[in-house]
Amino acid sequence: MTTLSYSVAIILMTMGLWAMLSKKNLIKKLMGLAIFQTGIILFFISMGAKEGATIPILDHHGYGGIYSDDYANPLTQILMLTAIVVGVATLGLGLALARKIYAHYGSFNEDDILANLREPNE
Amino acid sequence: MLIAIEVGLLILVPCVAFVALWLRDLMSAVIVLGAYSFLMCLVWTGMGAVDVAFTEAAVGAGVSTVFFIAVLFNTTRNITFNPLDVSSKLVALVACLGFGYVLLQGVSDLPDWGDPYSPVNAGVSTYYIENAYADTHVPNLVTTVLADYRSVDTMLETTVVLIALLGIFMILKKDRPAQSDSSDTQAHDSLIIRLSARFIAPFIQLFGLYVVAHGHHSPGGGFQGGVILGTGLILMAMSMGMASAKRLLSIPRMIILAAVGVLIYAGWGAVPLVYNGYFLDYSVWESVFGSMARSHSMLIVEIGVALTVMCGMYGIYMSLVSDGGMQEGL
Amino acid sequence: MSSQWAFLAMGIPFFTALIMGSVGYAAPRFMRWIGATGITLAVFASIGLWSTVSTDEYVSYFFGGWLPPIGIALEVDRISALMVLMVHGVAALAYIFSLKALPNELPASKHPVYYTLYFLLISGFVALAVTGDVFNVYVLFEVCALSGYALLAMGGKKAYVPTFNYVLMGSLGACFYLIGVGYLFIKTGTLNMAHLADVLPTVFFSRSILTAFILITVGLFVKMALFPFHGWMPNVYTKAPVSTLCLMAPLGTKICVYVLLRVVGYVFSMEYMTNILAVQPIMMTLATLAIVVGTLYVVYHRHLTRIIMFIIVSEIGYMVGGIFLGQMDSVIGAVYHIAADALMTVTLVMVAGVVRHCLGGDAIADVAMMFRRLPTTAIAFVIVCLSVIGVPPMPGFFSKFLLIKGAFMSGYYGFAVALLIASLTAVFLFFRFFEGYFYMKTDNTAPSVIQEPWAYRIPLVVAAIGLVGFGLSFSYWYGFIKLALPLGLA
Amino acid sequence: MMGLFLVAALVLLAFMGLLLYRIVVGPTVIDRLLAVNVIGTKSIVILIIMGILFDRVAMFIDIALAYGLLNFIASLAAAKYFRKHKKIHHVSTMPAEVSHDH
Repeated sequence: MTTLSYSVAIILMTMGLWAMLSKKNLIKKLMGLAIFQTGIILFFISMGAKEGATIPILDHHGYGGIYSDDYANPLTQILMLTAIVVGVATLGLGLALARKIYAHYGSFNEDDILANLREPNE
Repeated sequence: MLIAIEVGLLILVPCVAFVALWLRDLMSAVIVLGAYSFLMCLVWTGMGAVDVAFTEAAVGAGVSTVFFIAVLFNTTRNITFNPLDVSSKLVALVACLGFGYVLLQGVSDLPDWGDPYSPVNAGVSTYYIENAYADTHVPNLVTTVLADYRSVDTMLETTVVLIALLGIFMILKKDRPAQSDSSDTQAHDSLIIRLSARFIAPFIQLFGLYVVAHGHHSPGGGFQGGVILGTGLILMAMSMGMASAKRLLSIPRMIILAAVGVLIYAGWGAVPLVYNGYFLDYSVWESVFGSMARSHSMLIVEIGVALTVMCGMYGIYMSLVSDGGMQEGL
Repeated sequence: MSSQWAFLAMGIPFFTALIMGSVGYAAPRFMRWIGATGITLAVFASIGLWSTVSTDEYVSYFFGGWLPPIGIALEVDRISALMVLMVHGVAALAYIFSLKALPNELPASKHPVYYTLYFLLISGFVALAVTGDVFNVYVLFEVCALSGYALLAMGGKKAYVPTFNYVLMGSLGACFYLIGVGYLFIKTGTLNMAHLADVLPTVFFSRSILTAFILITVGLFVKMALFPFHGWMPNVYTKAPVSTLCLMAPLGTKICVYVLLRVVGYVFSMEYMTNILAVQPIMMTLATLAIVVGTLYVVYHRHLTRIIMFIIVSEIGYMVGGIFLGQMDSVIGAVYHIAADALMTVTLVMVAGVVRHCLGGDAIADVAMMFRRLPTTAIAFVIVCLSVIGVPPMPGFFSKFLLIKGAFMSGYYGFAVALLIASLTAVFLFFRFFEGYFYMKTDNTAPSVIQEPWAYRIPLVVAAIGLVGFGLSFSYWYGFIKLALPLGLA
Repeated sequence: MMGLFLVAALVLLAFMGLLLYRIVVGPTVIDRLLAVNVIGTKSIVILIIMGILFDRVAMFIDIALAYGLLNFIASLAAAKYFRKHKKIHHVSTMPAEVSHDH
């Protein structure tokens, strides 16, 4: 499970990076970014998992003591909540820019855009 | 016992991600990305991260799919594919191999999955788990750390949503408003959609309010509730048509409300400054609320978060789908 | 009250932005007054912080009253106080400049939103300089980056494609940084910088820490546009509106250099970098290459804005080189140069903006025309050029002197040579502008002198005076910075 | 009893694997949309089963509800998309044949 969860996280990150660098379509690049970010989130969540532990919501109010082994790590989860929200904000901005680029160049394809970009100036 | 399910999901997830990137039709790819998000939520739920799964379900599977579709709606879903282009792939290949190699090198040293005594699980988080209830009287540990111990992170993260709303509005807004207020394109929309959306939307809003208010005791809180509230508004906008949605809540009003949301958060945190306390130190309210001071303060800042996120999601959708003109859309 | 300065320096612009966002649409007339009040108060706060650290050396601020590592803390030492002073100083100049520049570039209906983002960006920069939590740095990176994307995209049609690339590269840099933080976190279980510095020596020889180091430095290099990763920067900056550029170009990359110093110098410690990893040769090669490549492009380009962008690329090389040389003098030189370069860049960008707005272009011929028609701007330009070249009483001289001294002491002669070549190129560049002035064919229509508007003139004059003053007070700053350096410097 | 739930969850997972076939092959985008919707429905069930296995079902109902609601929104958006863009089959991928949808 150690190898599996970390390697899946790394596979996802690499896949996202691949899409961001090699895909020509702007929307596909943004999808690559989204997958990259979920890979990171999986990485953080896997490190905070505890075998046999329950979700980090107390089911009793401290009778008989609260033991940290019983609950999954809340800290990594908070960090990743932040990362998800940041991710969707970035995605929205990227989509808005892609929309504007389409409006001006009539394509999501990087090659077409670059060809268009060079013609009018310089 | 859950591990069997986890293993199955972990094998399935990269396959779906691969398919999403491989498909040469943007619309299909976006839809498959939604499925990928759903599966990812299950993986995280299995690891005990319910709040994260909740957020991802709301944000990843719900709202971002709608954002993608909103952009594709006015553009194209075709991908031009050029099999002869190798040079850029080569650079990407080198970068990815290097990146993957560096990451794998680091993995060999990491502690085992699920080890409760690894540094991450035995470090600071032990304090949170064992003392959070005594400190704050809130059983949801994620909410306590989110809205109290690391509150300033959350404030900045809410600010990020506000920034995205402002930025998208500014990027897409046309300098001159379109002259003709074109007729409501949704007027001849299907009766079933209109009726069912109108029926379901209040329940979504109610559920969103519940998620915000009940975040202390169950998974949920400002972000999740805010996204669900925003989704309810998006549903109304989809079924009633752009013109009525615009009448309901215009974008400038959204921006003001979103800024007010962050202002509620930061303003509540700034009150201690008057007593020369630290920013976001909720203990100054103990004279008013007694031992529940931190709990109630958390609820108030979560309301601020929910307001900003609701307006943020709805405003971003409205800007994207109508191309900034607020005239017609999905 | 003294401890509140640390928060107020980032909080005042933050609240200013929120107030602007809430009332901006209802009362657009008050926007500039709210902004002016906010920026004035912020400058006062940074001066207060500066005077506090002058006596106390160190200020900690605990958000929510939770002590680190449980909560998030701001940790202000003398260097970060200098950075805060730099951010607010530059932001105040840029704000005054934008009062006149912005109406030329954007329709009035976008101004409220623009200024809200503007102030959020300022507060993000300040917070980056003072935060003591490695994850908080990631969130602040995103605050700065997202507001930056929106402000940069306001350059119109041509700005969208470069900005989109910047969105991808910026997110990639932030993601790399975040993964690096993940590797650190998994081995240590803490996110607080001071606590990390305590725990890390026990796991120095782990491969995960090496991975974390690589990922964090690469992420920061992307963010600061160091040479192999600089591709996004010149394009997006040249297409941006001048009023955005005045804020982004001086601060956006410099703050990342300071974060690099914090992470490498204080968290990983200089000892890890020089003795255990021995990455110095690689980093010095990168820094030297950055200077050389930046200089080559400077010679090649013929538009002032573009030239400034590549000056930035090479100056980033100076600072990174100074940090990784690991000598006391070189690190002081790098820190001093961060502040000096911010001041130089903002002046240069303002000059380019004035030339663009008053003379209609920023090619070399237009800049040469400036000497005839815009005397105030021309004087400011001469002063800043002297500083870029490194003429003695100017700040550029002292930082280069310290950097070259450090390079000779640790035996990186190539770096020293690259610095000297960069200076000589700056001389050449300066004369290229002057040449245009002396050999310009004077038409019979004598070009009249244009009066710059007050919003252009005041920041230019203040920046020029500030540059000279910053250079003359060098010995004070040397002593000021020296007390806050990371441990383990020779 | 727990064993039964576990087996049920695993069987559902296996069915998801089958749906992946439809997603990959699916001649039209509608096939894929349907397959994704079925995956969403199965996810809800697996989520509740996970709640049972954690012995904290009450905490998982909220999430399952949110899943259901949001699945609906995404499908509605897709449906509206296809109301405007009637083309279901995706055919052309060669650069020469690019056609803009409007």
